[in-house]
Amino acid sequence: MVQDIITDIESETGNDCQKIDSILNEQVLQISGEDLRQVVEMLKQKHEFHHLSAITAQILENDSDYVELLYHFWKGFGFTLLLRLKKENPVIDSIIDHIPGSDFYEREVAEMYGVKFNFRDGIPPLLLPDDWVDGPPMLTEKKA
Amino acid sequence: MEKITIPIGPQHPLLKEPLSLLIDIMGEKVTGGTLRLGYVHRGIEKLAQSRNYIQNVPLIERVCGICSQVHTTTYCYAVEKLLGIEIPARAQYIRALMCELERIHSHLLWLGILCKHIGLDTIFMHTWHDREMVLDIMEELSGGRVAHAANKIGGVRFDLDEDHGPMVISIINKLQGQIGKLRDMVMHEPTIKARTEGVAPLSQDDIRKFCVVGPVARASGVDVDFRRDDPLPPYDQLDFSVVTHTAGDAWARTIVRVEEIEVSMKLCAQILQDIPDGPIEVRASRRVPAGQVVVRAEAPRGEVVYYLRSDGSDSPARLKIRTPSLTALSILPKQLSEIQVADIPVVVAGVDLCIACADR
Amino acid sequence: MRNIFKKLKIFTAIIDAFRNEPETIAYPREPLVLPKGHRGNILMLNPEQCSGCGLCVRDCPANALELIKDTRTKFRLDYYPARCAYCGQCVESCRNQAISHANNLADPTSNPDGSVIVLKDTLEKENEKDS
Amino acid sequence: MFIQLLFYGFVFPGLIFQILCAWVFEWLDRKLIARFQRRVGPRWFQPLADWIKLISKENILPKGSNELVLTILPILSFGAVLTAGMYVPVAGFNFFSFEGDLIVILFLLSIPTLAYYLAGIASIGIYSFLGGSRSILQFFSYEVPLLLALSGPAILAGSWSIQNIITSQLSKGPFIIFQPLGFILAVVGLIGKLKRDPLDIPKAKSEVVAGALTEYTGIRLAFWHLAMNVQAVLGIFLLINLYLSWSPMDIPLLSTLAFIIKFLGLVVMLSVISSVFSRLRIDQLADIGWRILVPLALLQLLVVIFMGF
Repeated sequence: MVQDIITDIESETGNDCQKIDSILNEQVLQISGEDLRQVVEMLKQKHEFHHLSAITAQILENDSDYVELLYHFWKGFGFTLLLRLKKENPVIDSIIDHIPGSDFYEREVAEMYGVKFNFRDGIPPLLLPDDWVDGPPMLTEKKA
Repeated sequence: MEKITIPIGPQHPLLKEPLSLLIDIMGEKVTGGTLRLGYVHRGIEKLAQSRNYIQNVPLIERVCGICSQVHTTTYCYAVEKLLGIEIPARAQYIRALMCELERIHSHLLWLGILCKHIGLDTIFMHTWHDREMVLDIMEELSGGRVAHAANKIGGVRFDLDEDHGPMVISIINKLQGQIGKLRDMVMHEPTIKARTEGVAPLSQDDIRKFCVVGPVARASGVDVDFRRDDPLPPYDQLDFSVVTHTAGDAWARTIVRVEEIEVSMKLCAQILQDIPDGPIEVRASRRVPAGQVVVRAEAPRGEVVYYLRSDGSDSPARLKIRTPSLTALSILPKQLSEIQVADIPVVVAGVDLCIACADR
Repeated sequence: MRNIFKKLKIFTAIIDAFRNEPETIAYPREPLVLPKGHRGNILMLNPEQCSGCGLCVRDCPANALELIKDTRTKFRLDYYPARCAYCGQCVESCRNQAISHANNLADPTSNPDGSVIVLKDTLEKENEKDS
Repeated sequence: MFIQLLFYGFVFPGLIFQILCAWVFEWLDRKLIARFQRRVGPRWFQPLADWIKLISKENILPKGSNELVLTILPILSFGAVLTAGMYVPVAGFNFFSFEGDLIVILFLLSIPTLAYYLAGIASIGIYSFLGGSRSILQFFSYEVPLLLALSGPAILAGSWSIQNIITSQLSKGPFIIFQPLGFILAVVGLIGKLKRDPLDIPKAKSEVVAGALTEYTGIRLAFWHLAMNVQAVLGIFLLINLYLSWSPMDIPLLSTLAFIIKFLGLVVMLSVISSVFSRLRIDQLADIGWRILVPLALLQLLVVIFMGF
């Protein structure tokens, strides 16, 4: 099953797609950031991954130059896409037209981690106050 | 006719929790709306990173004021998975019992709120009286009405003694009679049906697109229930049915939830019958080995997702919580069009919002 | 006909409710009966059991407990009821069963002893002996 | 003579009697609804306590609202219902009867609804505006069937004086026997007039907060509440006089007792109705009002007219 997805992704994008065993109970595939829209469209059309459970953003302690994005899909079993973005200027394509339910997830990631989503400029803040100036809260070093 | 924008929230009698809805109306017709969250954003995800795993259990319990048990159950399960331990079967059953009781009380609460918003305070008070019986069970068992503090990493905090089983069974039997009456009241009262039928229907396609979960999805005919499809133990050993409906409107959501209450009551009886003897906890280390885990569970409102990453210390490196209310909120602006002003309460109450959950 | 009877269910429900005693109580005038296991204020029933290990302080999610430690046997354990979330983690963490919950309706603002309750104090006694 | 008029105006059937009745009605209503909902309910002095609390509260109006209009409106509606109260016979006591007083009372009792509408327009809040416009929409739905229904007893008695209608009933029997439909329609109309559940559309809490009274506080709100409750009491008195005015023996004490029992019975009826139905939508109300209630009222009127011959 996962092997099919890997071959499909590689034939679709022409880039490498790695299987990573980072999450205990899920299949994780690492793709590059530019391919996201293509991959999501393909997954939706060909493999019927409709349900996006969540988008997790995080910064790894040992490799803090990157913002890691995890797209958790579900179709009877969990399946995760992993992307790595440069922390200085994290930009990623929005998938809101393929999966409209990703709207709030993307906005949350954008506010909390400062990730920019293409095609989604000028969206009002969802969780933070309108006059928030301190930058993305999850990137600050302040102790909670 | 002039277009007016009415603000519903952050403070409004319709909302029990702060949420800002800006609704455009023309006369009595609603043409659209936008929403804004964040009034109860407590930064729990960030806060969790600076506390140890044990301190996080009471913190996670406060993500939601209604479905607190399922949040700690999911969190504890995630930590136990990373620790590589499996809790005793008795503890699993006690957790499931609390989850099911919580589902009953959450759905009863929802039913009461819906009836209150459409001006039927009698059924509101009667359902909340019945809900109080469930809360009494939970308080008797765990010591708290909504903040149960029943779970700990490696098991549960309390054991069922020989009096508890019959006490729960007798209250559940009494409740079953009450719910039967309530069901008749709700199903056959003409004005409830007149107010909810055909209001803001969602098709299966909408549900799929917006990744909506829980009773709202099941009312539209999407047969998804994480108790069955991706079960945490002991749900894989329990026998229950998943309630679905096809209409997708507020009336279908009412029916689905009322029937789920009955399924949950049967599940409670089943759990109390099947519960094995044995210990209720295993020793868990304070330090959690490095690793990542994703756990999904079925809360009363739908799927909760916990992503947990540990770096080997005694506090989590990243804890991501996705609550079902977030998906319900994302489809709310779509539902708030082509309805009447008087339908706003039905729509907003109908998707069963928990703003504290969505804000975290 | 049966359908009409079902439609009248709400009438029978309100008549039943009217005939029976109300389920609520007039609270300040009538006493509240709490279930057995209700978690109220934190108490130290067996102060001699407390060894001052500080496990409760480390696990408290609300920083409601404070341990001022001088030596191994000289310490003071303070409890701030207004910060307490009544989660029972300290009771759970304590290995000697020194801390427990009172079965009362916790009301942190009406505490006559002020905002701090001293659960165990061996500091002052020692100091008194010294002076 | 002057003392007597003062007594009529301020004690019975004027100010004090009506306010007392209003508080008794409010307490009974709240207590009954509480008991239907398995609650304990308020103690007997609660309406008075609430009123005193309200008049002692700070009196705030939002900036930009028309203070003069918003102050006059509650006084106007309170005055209108008190005036109407002078002409409504209570337990056979009637001091200012004249031919056509029924029409005057109905006119006076519709003033609070119009004042409510104006309060909604004069406040600057958006909920007040919505509540006010809803109240006028509702007014058009219930007022026509109510007037048609209430003209039934007048036609049957051949007079527009309430006293004559009462005396006519003493010989013929209570009019509820001849026009049960008219009585039901009058009750529905009264519920609409009082904005009670299930027709509390103008002040539906979950939709428009408190309707036109959202921006009101303090003593102005207290007078609004009092006006509403006195209006409710007068409506019930009117129903008793027009439909139920009959007692087996012509003893004053007994007829007073019968009047009190009828009053309590109607209060129970209103409380039951308000606790078993959910609120209707405004389009549903307009639908029911014009498609069902008005034809039924016309039918009742036809029956009454044929009975008269």
